[in-house]
Amino acid sequence: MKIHEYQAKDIFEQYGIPVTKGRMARTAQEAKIIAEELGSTVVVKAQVHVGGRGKAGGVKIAHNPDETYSIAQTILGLEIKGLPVKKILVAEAVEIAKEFYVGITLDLSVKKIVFLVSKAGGVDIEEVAATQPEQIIKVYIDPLLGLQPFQKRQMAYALFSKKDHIHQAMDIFEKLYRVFCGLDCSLAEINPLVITPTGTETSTLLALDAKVVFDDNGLIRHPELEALRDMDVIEEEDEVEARNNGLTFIKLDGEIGCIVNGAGLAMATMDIIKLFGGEPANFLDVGGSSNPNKIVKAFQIILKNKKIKAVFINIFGGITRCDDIANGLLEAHKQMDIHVPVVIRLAGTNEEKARTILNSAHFSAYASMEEAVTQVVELAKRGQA
Amino acid sequence: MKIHEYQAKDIFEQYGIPVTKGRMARTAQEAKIIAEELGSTVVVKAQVHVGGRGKAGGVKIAHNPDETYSIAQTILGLEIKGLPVKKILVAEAVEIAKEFYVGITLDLSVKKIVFLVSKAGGVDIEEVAATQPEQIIKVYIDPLLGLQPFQKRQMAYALFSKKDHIHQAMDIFEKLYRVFCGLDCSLAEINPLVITPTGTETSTLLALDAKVVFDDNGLIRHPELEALRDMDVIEEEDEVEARNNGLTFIKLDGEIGCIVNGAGLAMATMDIIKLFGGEPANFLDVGGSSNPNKIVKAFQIILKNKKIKAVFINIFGGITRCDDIANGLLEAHKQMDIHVPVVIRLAGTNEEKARTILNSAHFSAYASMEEAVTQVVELAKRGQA
Amino acid sequence: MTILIDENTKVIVQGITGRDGSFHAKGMRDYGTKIVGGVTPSKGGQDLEGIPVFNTVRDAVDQTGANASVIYVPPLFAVDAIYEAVDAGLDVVVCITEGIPVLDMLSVYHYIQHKKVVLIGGNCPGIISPGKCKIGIMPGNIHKEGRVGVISRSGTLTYEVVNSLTQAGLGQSTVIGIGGDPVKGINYIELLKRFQADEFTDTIVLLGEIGGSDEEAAAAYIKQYITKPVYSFIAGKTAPEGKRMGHAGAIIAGGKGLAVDKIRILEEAGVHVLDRPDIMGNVIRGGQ
Amino acid sequence: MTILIDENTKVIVQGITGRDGSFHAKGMRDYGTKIVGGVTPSKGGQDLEGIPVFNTVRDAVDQTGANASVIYVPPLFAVDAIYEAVDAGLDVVVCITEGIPVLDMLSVYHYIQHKKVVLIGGNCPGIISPGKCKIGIMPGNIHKEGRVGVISRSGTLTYEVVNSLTQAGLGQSTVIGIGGDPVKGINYIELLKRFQADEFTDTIVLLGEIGGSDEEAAAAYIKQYITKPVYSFIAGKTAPEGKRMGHAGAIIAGGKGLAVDKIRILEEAGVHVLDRPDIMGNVIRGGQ
Repeated sequence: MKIHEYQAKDIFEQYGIPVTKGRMARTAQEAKIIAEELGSTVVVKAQVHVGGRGKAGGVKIAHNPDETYSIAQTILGLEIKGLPVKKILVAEAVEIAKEFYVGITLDLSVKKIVFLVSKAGGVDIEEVAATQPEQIIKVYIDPLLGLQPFQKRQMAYALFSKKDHIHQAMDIFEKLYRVFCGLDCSLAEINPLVITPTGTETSTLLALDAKVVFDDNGLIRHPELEALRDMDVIEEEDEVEARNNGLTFIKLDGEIGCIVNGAGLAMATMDIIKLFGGEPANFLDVGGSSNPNKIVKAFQIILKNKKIKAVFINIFGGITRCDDIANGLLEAHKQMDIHVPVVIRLAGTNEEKARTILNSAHFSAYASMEEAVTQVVELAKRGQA
Repeated sequence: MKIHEYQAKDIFEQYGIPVTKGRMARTAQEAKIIAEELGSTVVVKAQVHVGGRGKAGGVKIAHNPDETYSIAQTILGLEIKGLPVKKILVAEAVEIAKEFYVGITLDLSVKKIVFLVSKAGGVDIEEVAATQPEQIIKVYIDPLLGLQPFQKRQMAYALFSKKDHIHQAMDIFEKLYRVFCGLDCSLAEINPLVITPTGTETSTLLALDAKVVFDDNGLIRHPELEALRDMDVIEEEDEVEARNNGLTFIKLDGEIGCIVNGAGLAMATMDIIKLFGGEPANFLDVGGSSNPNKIVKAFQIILKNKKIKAVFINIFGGITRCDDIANGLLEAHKQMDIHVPVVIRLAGTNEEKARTILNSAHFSAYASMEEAVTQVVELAKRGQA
Repeated sequence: MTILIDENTKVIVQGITGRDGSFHAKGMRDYGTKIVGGVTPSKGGQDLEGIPVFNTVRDAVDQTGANASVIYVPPLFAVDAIYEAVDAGLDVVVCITEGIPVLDMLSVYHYIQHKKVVLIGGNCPGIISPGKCKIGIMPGNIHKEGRVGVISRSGTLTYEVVNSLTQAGLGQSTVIGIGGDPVKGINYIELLKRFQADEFTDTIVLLGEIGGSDEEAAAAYIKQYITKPVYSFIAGKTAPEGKRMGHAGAIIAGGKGLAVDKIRILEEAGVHVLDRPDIMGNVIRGGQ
Repeated sequence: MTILIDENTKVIVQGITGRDGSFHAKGMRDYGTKIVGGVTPSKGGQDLEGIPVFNTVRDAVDQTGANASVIYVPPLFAVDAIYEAVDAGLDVVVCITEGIPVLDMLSVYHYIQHKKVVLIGGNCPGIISPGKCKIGIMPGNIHKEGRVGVISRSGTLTYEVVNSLTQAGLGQSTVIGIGGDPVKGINYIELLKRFQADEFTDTIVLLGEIGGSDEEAAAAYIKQYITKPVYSFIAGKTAPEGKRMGHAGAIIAGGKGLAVDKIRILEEAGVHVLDRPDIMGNVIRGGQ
């Protein structure tokens, strides 16, 4: 689960990582008030779940509250990579002497947590990784041992030279690691981590941006994090509804709605539909447990898509029981007007029971995937004609 | 480092392990006041660093404050296995339905922390281990993984049958483990852990006794624990003084005082003295670092022993430098009257420098252990005659 | 014949009194698996249709002589269940549980590296040696004894392929669903090694999907060590990039883990990669 | 010849700018050891009489090609220093530091079990291959090249014995002080194995002391696997029970770890156990 920069910064602050002052705003007026409170030059940053905000005009400096208002208005009117900007972060602007990158993620090839740090901060780190891999220092954490002091030293001495900065950096590494492990993250990133210029005040380290992605499987341990999920993100509305009902749903461009059990079979089903000349309208995995209501919900979600010309139910029962699916289908027919043809293919656990249920309601189901897919592609084409 | 039951119970309480109410007293009058405060039947327990208090009359029940006074007086007059009782614990007496044993220590053969639990509580657990080993359940903790929930279940289900007791026990195991690891213990023990009888109140688990021994090497991480060291323990006075000066000293029965560097060589030196017909008066290891003052201190400590007839300094320099030892010896001669003959044997790091220093002060040192030991045994015998 | 399990494998079910645990305990026993006991803390002393229930795995093992276990407990308790099974000295532990946090599995992965245990899963359908032993949730009736070994990251996709094999008259030696999670117990390579060494396996089917690089690693191993014919299907050719397709592992990030790349690399390693799973049986029969 | 180290071993000193670290760094270099660098955080870029100092072991290894390290840092930092050395891929790590909490060492012990590193210590005098390489704090001048391998839990007692060997004209192949702490890196058995396999070692000296059961374990191994003559001395025959004799390991608890038992068990394994250490050289020379 992705969260926004302003939310990630709140988390950083709770864990004691130094961040710039600021707050989230939904309107230009709110932004102006925040700028007044901060009483300094501010940076206004679009809060959207895509990269490249800066290039798209989503990050701008404002020198006073009035300018903040107008810049906020502009940014709140933007669409970045198809996503409308609904929230902005208004934060104090700070002077920067140098920018660094610090990130923690998982390296699945070695099954370890890995720190990535670089002197090349503030830029696209994947770009750096691709073109100048020697600029990135990787430090692997043994999960049974945890982050060790020597590893913090290794990174701090590689990035910084002043004693103060080295100690601050070691402290930040420790705290970012606590964020990562404490909240079951799959990514915790500071880009850039900056040092402010030496002047009248002491030069210090600050996290100017913050990015945190949670492991979806870890959320069960941190129910409080659900509150951070952005319900404003329009393109995911159906996906959120699906998830709330125990389904995994991803909308695609085609005209054949799919209801399948299991991610692998769901993907394979999409692949075969395409192979047979059709286009899948979605990925939908009803998951392992077989609650008839899930099928009702699945129909509700996929039928919202007006492009759909036919629905394909492909079930190979294991932990999912075919009779539950059949009952769900009948229930869906009762509860709503299913205006497109539905092709059913059933096999596996309680298959015979399911056929009995379906037959008694005058439905029939294929056993062969080939026949079923041929049929659904044919019906979808007829619907389009 | 050993601490008393009352101190261990304080620690248990801080960690949330349920213990009986009570306090330490040094006089019968204090004991009476505590009994008045508790307002119940109390148990008066001698606080000494040896086992078998009960059999020696060091644990008694008192039904009222006056009886507490007289019992306290009796116990404070006792000597248990040679140790005078200077402190007592006055604690509320509770009814006991059943007694259990719970202990955590290290199993050095597998290099793991080990839980020992038994239904045979309240008795000498070493006796149980020797005669009925099947009565003791051992659960080994992988140091990199820590105590796991299943291990707590394993022990709790083995000891208890009621749901409440099982949950309380799992909680106590967890907390005792935190005491053990959090304070660098080498032993953390509850014997007995009791369940109180089911009556009007709920039957509950209580730690009736508490024993904690700290790893001496771990004390450096917990300087606050030094305050728990019992300075009253007379027979260890010299040992404490030695420790405070970086020396390891143990008093023995013989007449040859020993100053040696390294525990292995110190023990070997004692063995050889004995082999040559002498009797060592002490074990004294000046340790690795070679501060001349340590030698002065070593003389101060061993010369307190009036049985001493000769002193043997046996140094094989490694990290210890012989010249530091030589300087220390000269300093000791300056500062005090060394009334017994001193035989010196030096070898190893800076041996030549040391000989130069000693020669200039008209001392000489052997290079051969055999010659030196022969000499010191001879001198000690002469002194006795 | 079979790898890892056989007709003598004695299995306990961790979480036997739960909805899935009890359903599949009976299902496995009906299939013929020696289900010798179950574990649910606080239910020790009860039984599930004659299967004795214990409070701890240690108790169950001591009293039944079990050498394998299957885990049906909620995700936050699964890792403790795995450790308990490993600690009790079991040879094979199958973790069906879906949704285990990946940080928990990192610890498990490293902890078991030098232990004798073979961990299958989590988030997997289990392992079956047709006609001998089924440990997991797969529908037993679609399987048939034979000489094809199947390894898969997916559950239902595996059933599809096994069904196709059986319908084409090709039985299976052992079928293992290794699970769809990014960090899991046993992986392709260790199983390829075992199938290569197993005299009762002639042909290997490796089912993969988008995301991660396990198939690429398997391809490199096949190229170097596997002489038996290997057939494959990789699901997710039509999946869009950057979207999570149900399995935590089935996500394509930064151009890595694409089906097209996996297929190419497997083909370069001499693997026959099919473009649909349901014809696996006929293709292999044709190829033999 | 030698085991574990030789004239090509390149050593870095962790804690080189400390009192003991700098003294012994120079001492080792004077003996002829290839001391290629030192590590003290925040002192990187400085040097100790020409020995370059680095901030991290990784830096030191990258720039000097070191394959061994010796640790002279305070007890609460020693374990981190060990992990740092292991992480940097060193072959031999010698930890001189005394007073490391035993719980810290438990973690170290288990962590290094499946790593290639050989850890010697903590609380040990180190290892020396006379005339080639000295890593530790022992006085180099009492050693002499030769064919006796020495393993010991004690520091100064080892010097006593080595001195006696050298005076009797018997040189040493390698002398290792494994340290007196109850939990340590390499132990008797692994070293007995190496000496048995080393064609340049004829005779083995095993020095022990009261406490623990390492000598008993060594005796069992000797009985089964060691064909070379083994001589021994066990310190602490006169030590009273229940008293800690300096070394954390040298404590007799509950009648276990007594010198008299160790001596008996070693003798039963065919070891020549002497009743004093200072005559070791003459006894072995006489026995040959």
